[in-house]
Amino acid sequence: MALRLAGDFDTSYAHDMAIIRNRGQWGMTIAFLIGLFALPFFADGHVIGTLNLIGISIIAVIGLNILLGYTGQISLGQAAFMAVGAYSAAVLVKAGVSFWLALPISGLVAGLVGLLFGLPSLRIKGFYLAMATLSAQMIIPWFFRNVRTDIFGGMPGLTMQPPRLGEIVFNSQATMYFPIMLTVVVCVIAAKNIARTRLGRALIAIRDNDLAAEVLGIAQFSHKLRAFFLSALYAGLAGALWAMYARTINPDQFSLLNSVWYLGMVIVGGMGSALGPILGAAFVRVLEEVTVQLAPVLSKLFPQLEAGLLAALGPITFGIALMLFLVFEPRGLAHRWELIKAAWRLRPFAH
Amino acid sequence: MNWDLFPQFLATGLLTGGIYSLIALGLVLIYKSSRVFNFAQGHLLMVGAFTTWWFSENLGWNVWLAFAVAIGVSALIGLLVERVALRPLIGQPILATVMMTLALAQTLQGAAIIVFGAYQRSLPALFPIQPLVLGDVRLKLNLALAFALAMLGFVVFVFFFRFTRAGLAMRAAAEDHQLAQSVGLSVPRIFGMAWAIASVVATMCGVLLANISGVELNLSIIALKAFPAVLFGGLESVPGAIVGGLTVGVIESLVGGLPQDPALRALHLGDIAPYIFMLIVLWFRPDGLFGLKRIERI
Amino acid sequence: MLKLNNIEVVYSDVILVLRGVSLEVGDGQIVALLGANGAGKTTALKAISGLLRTELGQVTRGSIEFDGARLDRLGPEAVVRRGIVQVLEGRRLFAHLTVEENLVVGALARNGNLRADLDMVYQYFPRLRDLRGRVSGYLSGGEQQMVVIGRALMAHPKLMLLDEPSLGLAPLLVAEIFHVIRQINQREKTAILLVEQIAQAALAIADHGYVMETGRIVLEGPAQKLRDNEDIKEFYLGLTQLGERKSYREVKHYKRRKRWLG
Amino acid sequence: MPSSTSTHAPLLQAIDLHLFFGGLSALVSVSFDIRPGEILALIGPNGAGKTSALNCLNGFYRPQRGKILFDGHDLTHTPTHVIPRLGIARTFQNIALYTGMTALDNLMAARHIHMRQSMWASALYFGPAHREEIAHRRVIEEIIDFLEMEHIRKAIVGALPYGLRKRVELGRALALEPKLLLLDEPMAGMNVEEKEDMARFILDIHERRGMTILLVEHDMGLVMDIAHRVVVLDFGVKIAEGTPDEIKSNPAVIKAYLGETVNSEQSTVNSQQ
Amino acid sequence: MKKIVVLIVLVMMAIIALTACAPAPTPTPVPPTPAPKPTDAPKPTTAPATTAPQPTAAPKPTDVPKPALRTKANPGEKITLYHFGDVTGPLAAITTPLVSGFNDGAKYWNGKGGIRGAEIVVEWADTASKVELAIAAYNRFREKKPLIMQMYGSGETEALKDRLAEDKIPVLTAGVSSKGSYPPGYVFAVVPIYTDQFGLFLDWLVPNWDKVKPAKGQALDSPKIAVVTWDSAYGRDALTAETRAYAEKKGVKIVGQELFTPGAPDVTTQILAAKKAGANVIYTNSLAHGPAQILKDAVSLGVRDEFMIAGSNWSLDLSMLALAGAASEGYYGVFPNLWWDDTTHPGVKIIQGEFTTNQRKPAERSVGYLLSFTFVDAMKQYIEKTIDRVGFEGLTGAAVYETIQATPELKPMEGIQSFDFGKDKRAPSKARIVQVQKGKFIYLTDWMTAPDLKPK
Repeated sequence: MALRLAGDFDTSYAHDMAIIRNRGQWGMTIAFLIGLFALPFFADGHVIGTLNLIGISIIAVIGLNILLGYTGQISLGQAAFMAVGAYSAAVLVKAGVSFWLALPISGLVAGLVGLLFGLPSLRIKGFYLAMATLSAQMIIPWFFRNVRTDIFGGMPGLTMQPPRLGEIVFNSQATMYFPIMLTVVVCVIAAKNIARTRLGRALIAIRDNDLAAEVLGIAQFSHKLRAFFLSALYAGLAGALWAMYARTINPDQFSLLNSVWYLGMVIVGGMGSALGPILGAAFVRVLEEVTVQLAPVLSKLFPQLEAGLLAALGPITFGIALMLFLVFEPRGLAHRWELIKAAWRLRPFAH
Repeated sequence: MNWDLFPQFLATGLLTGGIYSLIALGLVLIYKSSRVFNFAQGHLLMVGAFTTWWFSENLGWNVWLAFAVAIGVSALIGLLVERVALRPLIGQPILATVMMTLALAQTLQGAAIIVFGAYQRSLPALFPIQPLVLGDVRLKLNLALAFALAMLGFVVFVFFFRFTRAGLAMRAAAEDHQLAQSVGLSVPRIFGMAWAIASVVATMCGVLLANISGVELNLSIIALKAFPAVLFGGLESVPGAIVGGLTVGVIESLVGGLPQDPALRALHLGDIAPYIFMLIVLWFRPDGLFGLKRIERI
Repeated sequence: MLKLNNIEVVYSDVILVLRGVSLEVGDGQIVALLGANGAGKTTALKAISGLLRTELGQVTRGSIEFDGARLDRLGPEAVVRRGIVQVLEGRRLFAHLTVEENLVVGALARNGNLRADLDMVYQYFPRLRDLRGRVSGYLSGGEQQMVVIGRALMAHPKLMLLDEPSLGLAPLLVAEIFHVIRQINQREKTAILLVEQIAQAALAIADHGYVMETGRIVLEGPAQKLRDNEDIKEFYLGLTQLGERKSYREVKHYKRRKRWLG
Repeated sequence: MPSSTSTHAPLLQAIDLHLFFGGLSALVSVSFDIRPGEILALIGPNGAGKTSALNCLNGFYRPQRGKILFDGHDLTHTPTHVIPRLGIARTFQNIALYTGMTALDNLMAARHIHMRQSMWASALYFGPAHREEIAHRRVIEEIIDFLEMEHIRKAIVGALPYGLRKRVELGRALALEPKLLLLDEPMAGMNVEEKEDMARFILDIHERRGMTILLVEHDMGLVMDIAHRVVVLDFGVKIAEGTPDEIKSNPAVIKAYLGETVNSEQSTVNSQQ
Repeated sequence: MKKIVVLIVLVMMAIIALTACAPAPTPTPVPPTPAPKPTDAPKPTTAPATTAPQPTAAPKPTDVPKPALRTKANPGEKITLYHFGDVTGPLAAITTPLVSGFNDGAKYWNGKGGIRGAEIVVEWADTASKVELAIAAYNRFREKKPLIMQMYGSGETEALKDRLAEDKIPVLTAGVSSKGSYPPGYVFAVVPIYTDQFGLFLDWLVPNWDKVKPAKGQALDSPKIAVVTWDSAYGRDALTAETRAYAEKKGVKIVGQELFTPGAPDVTTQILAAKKAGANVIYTNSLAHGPAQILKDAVSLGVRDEFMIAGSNWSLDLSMLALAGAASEGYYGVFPNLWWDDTTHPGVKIIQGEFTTNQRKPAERSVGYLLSFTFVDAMKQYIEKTIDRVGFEGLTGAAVYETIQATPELKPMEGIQSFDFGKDKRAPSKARIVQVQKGKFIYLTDWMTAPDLKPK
């Protein structure tokens, strides 16, 4: 865990606490960022489209990770909070607000709704609390489906105009890539910062031993609320970006199944790790993409196969992949990555 | 408000609630014994219904025979699920088991498509399609009989728990795993038994439901109604499952049926009322109405 | 009958709790295992009964033999079938079951005449007969301890592992419980391995005693001898006068020097 | 021994505490004072109510009757998480560390009540949050130094050996900078050498940091050596209070520890070590 | 050991990922048109956001002085038809046979020489009715510049409507919600939109009321309709501002809308509430198990003879007959296509023959198979017409779109369906009323024209 490169000594607390520790790492980080944002100029639209989807998922999953990984609260409502963000953005844009302003506002609105559904955590604990979040997953889409259909468009939902910036219209995968990835980068850094400072420690303390945390001065309730707020805020940002990505949103897009997938991404990636959500979201989305692509390929190779057989690929791969992870790699890809990194550093002295 | 229809909706709600209760019973059985909340209960139900269909339509057996065989098969499925998916997770945090059942739900969905196909099927009628008229109240005979069967199931299970050795062993294991092991009970075997029974209960529900609404993949959705029921009644309580299920059925029916104002009806409140009601109940009784309260000690 | 050979126990692959513990219980004996909180007494019992595995513990070295057969690879229910029952610390009951149901659970692991067994238990604890329909969670501490011991008795064990039966009980009740333990031992010929904090009470009924400290056996001998041992008196009663032993107040200067050197 | 112990007004007063669980009574009319600057030991057989008393003091249990006054505050209705802010910290019998964090973070988490940064500052990190983190890191490093745990600073505490975990937990309580430190069986499960280390830490904390300490402990030798005063509980009832010497010769105490078989040799015990 | 298993699984998944992401082995030859297309470049574009398509400047035969258009395919040339299938989501039961029908249709026409000699290739993607998957699949498809696509779900059609217009890809869709089809874009509905269907039903109901009204019922002097329907975009599309106004104009009272969740075990509450509201007609807009549930519950409540029960086209499927059993007797519906029972019809004959040849299972003998087989022919015909106009070289999505818009009438598979799209017309409007009699759909009327009730 605490391995670091030879010759890299702490000269101050600030240095010890920094994420990026030396010049080499700074170089790599900058190169990575340049590569990240240069990608749309080389890669084809489909790859970029998949990356966009991964980016949006990453944001939602980081949020969920704050609640689940750091605070230890199961939430079955992440997709619903995304819905709040998406609808906020769509309604605001419809009302003439610039999308770029609507994006952070949507995050805040979703955060506040998250706060509302976090309130039961004052009294309800453990699994009962998870079920309280399930009611968020039931109530929020119901709300958008049935209440004030003049504003929220009811069942068919809302259509959002693509955002603009001067002459640029963000309506292609390549253009949308930039706001999405920029938000991802900001969200990743903010989450990392939260995790390593006062709030993050308080949340982990509650996760690891809620009673001891309380006895040592960390107010459980208000911190759980903060976690709910942050988690939903991230979901709201993801939702707003999703509204930009999909342009037509309706309540069916934010189903319980989606929430389950986000949970799956957290597990696969590794709970309570900064890298986990990124790896988890990427892995599950790529897996999904692979199975979706594989079905037609298989149907071409084996035309006698019934269509239904191929159709089972999606749920079965996701289900089995998740099961395998839970049994064999419960700490997720991030943990595996740490081990590989450590092994690499110690090479050739593996033992 | 359609107050004159109140007895009608109350009765309909109770009958539908009976089915919810039975699903809730399956959830309680597993939770009580192994502290696992089974999100795949709805999918077990769907698989059970398809299995019955497969025996009755594909192999041409009598539907009651098919039902009986399917119950046996579903017990095996329950055992298999526990052995393959849940047992490796003993000792892992609650979240892992929750995720496992969610993963299981997906896997069962895929497996059902592979084995049975994604088509809607229909079962030969177990009960005649006929009205049951009691004064002003009109009920579906098949739903009423399904309700009766569900309640009979409850009686059987209560009897099982109270008066059989296996039932006593399950109750004991549910209270304290380590203690149960210390007196020589095999806790893994009891977990397996709980899953087998829950799977059997699910199949019963599945067939009763399928008999009313047909066999299809979406049958699993019905479990979403049982979740508030079981939380409302308390996760560990068999009577809670009955009360919770019936309450959810009644609330859904009354809230959905009573309002007369079209604007109010358009809100489709019946769908969401059980969840709102659950939140309210949990606020005042954080462990449900009949859930066990524990004294926390550090 | 029971023999622990130099066993080592590790929790979660890292935490070493027992280091080289050896002890023996002969046929029909009562053996007392004494030691402070956290010394590893309970862990030793759980290593014997197989319950260690349920807590991610493992016997990594040494062997446990019972009537000549290895026990340390068996699960808890197999150990019970061989005739060893552990009575867990803290009067753990199936709190929502009635007294009689609790007793019956004790006999579930084997087949036998329930009625006769229940009668036997009620003979040792007549009070339980009156309470048999009561939900056990609402009993008093002493009654609960009776249920717990009675439940273990229902399995007809050859060896009973008792973990702190006196915990939180009034002196009078402790005496009663220990009296019954003695009786059980004599009438049913059940061997007993008794973990206890009240050294005097335990040694009064025991044939043999062991003293544990931080995962090791530090003292052993016939009960009579241990009872007269001054160390026992000092460490387990703590009532010795100051002076002979170095005081914790004085320790620190010595320690400080030692650190300096290290 | 400090001579000041008897003159000052008590730092904490527990008055007539009653605590029940269901029908079982854990504390029955228990009263005691803790005087500023003293080490008070709370002893008694297992299950006597010592931990319950501690749990009342830091607001984890609410006594059904009675009152707890601390430094001018009535703790009886103070929310649990506010009590540490008033100056009470504790350790736990079964070690309640944040097992997933490093030792350093465990201690930093205890600085929570002394830190001010908001959620937004945390997320931004650069600026105020950064400065605050460094300032508190300095305080923590002093404690780490004091308890001699530099080498385990960045180890995940869940994987540390028992003795070290106990030490981290003590450090975490110190990081709160409390006026009153409650220690629940700090020596349980330790060997003689570890006990000696721990005893020295406790005495140093008392002397150098001037903290008042309430100690629950089973090891009589230790209690008699380092406590100024001792309170004895049995069955939730206070049966004795006094200096170690008084307690040692108190017949009620001897009886509580020995059950029925009070040994007449007891009074004539002479150590021959 | 455990770890090794995991590693192997991971490696295998990685390999699958790599192989699946590799370019498809049969790349569709893109017509070598040098025409500049500003929206294709994967760069920040400056194209305005268009919701309504602009009339494209497709070369009209008269404008282009090319003497010889290539109307015959080069050897080995292929044309790919793209479609989405939801085979795992909530619509799976209906849409699974669609994939089979589509494949068999393509195979059949390839046996007949393909599209002007070009082999028809089918590419489909499962969307599981998840919009993110639909968008991802669409992104994949659009890279290959499809000439025409087929979609099924209302949700994905609505979500992609603007994109299709931007990318100029025409689409035939079976998800015919009014919002997906209008305002006019590149989306063409294959049956009358749900609002129009409801209007057509009213057109027929009012003059025939005395003949078809229920036996007992309440206030039988005029039809009083309760819409008992699925709680979904699809289910709620029957009752809009336009259809309410139209009903009022026709003197038909809409007494209420009762919603139920797909798969609900009991709709008696809804039926009784409808009865309470004074309804004597129940209309539903749901897939087959919706009406099956309503019919069975009406029978089991003993109120079947108090209601006339009818529904829109997708409710009329074999599975409805199977699920409802005897209770289906007397159910009415709006029927915009022919049916398997029209055994003498040449188109149906062909499809029945192919169905048997390909050894399809009885469960697939649904409306899905029949129609998707037909869609292939429709696409083929539209493409052929386009080739006639602009040649293989001019074959683009925009050109096919122009053709569809400019073809006043097309009768695929000898008229199993009938398409009459136009400049502002995005859905056909011809349908008949059928009734279930002895487990068969019996035509009660000749072809009728639906009123235009698209959203304003």
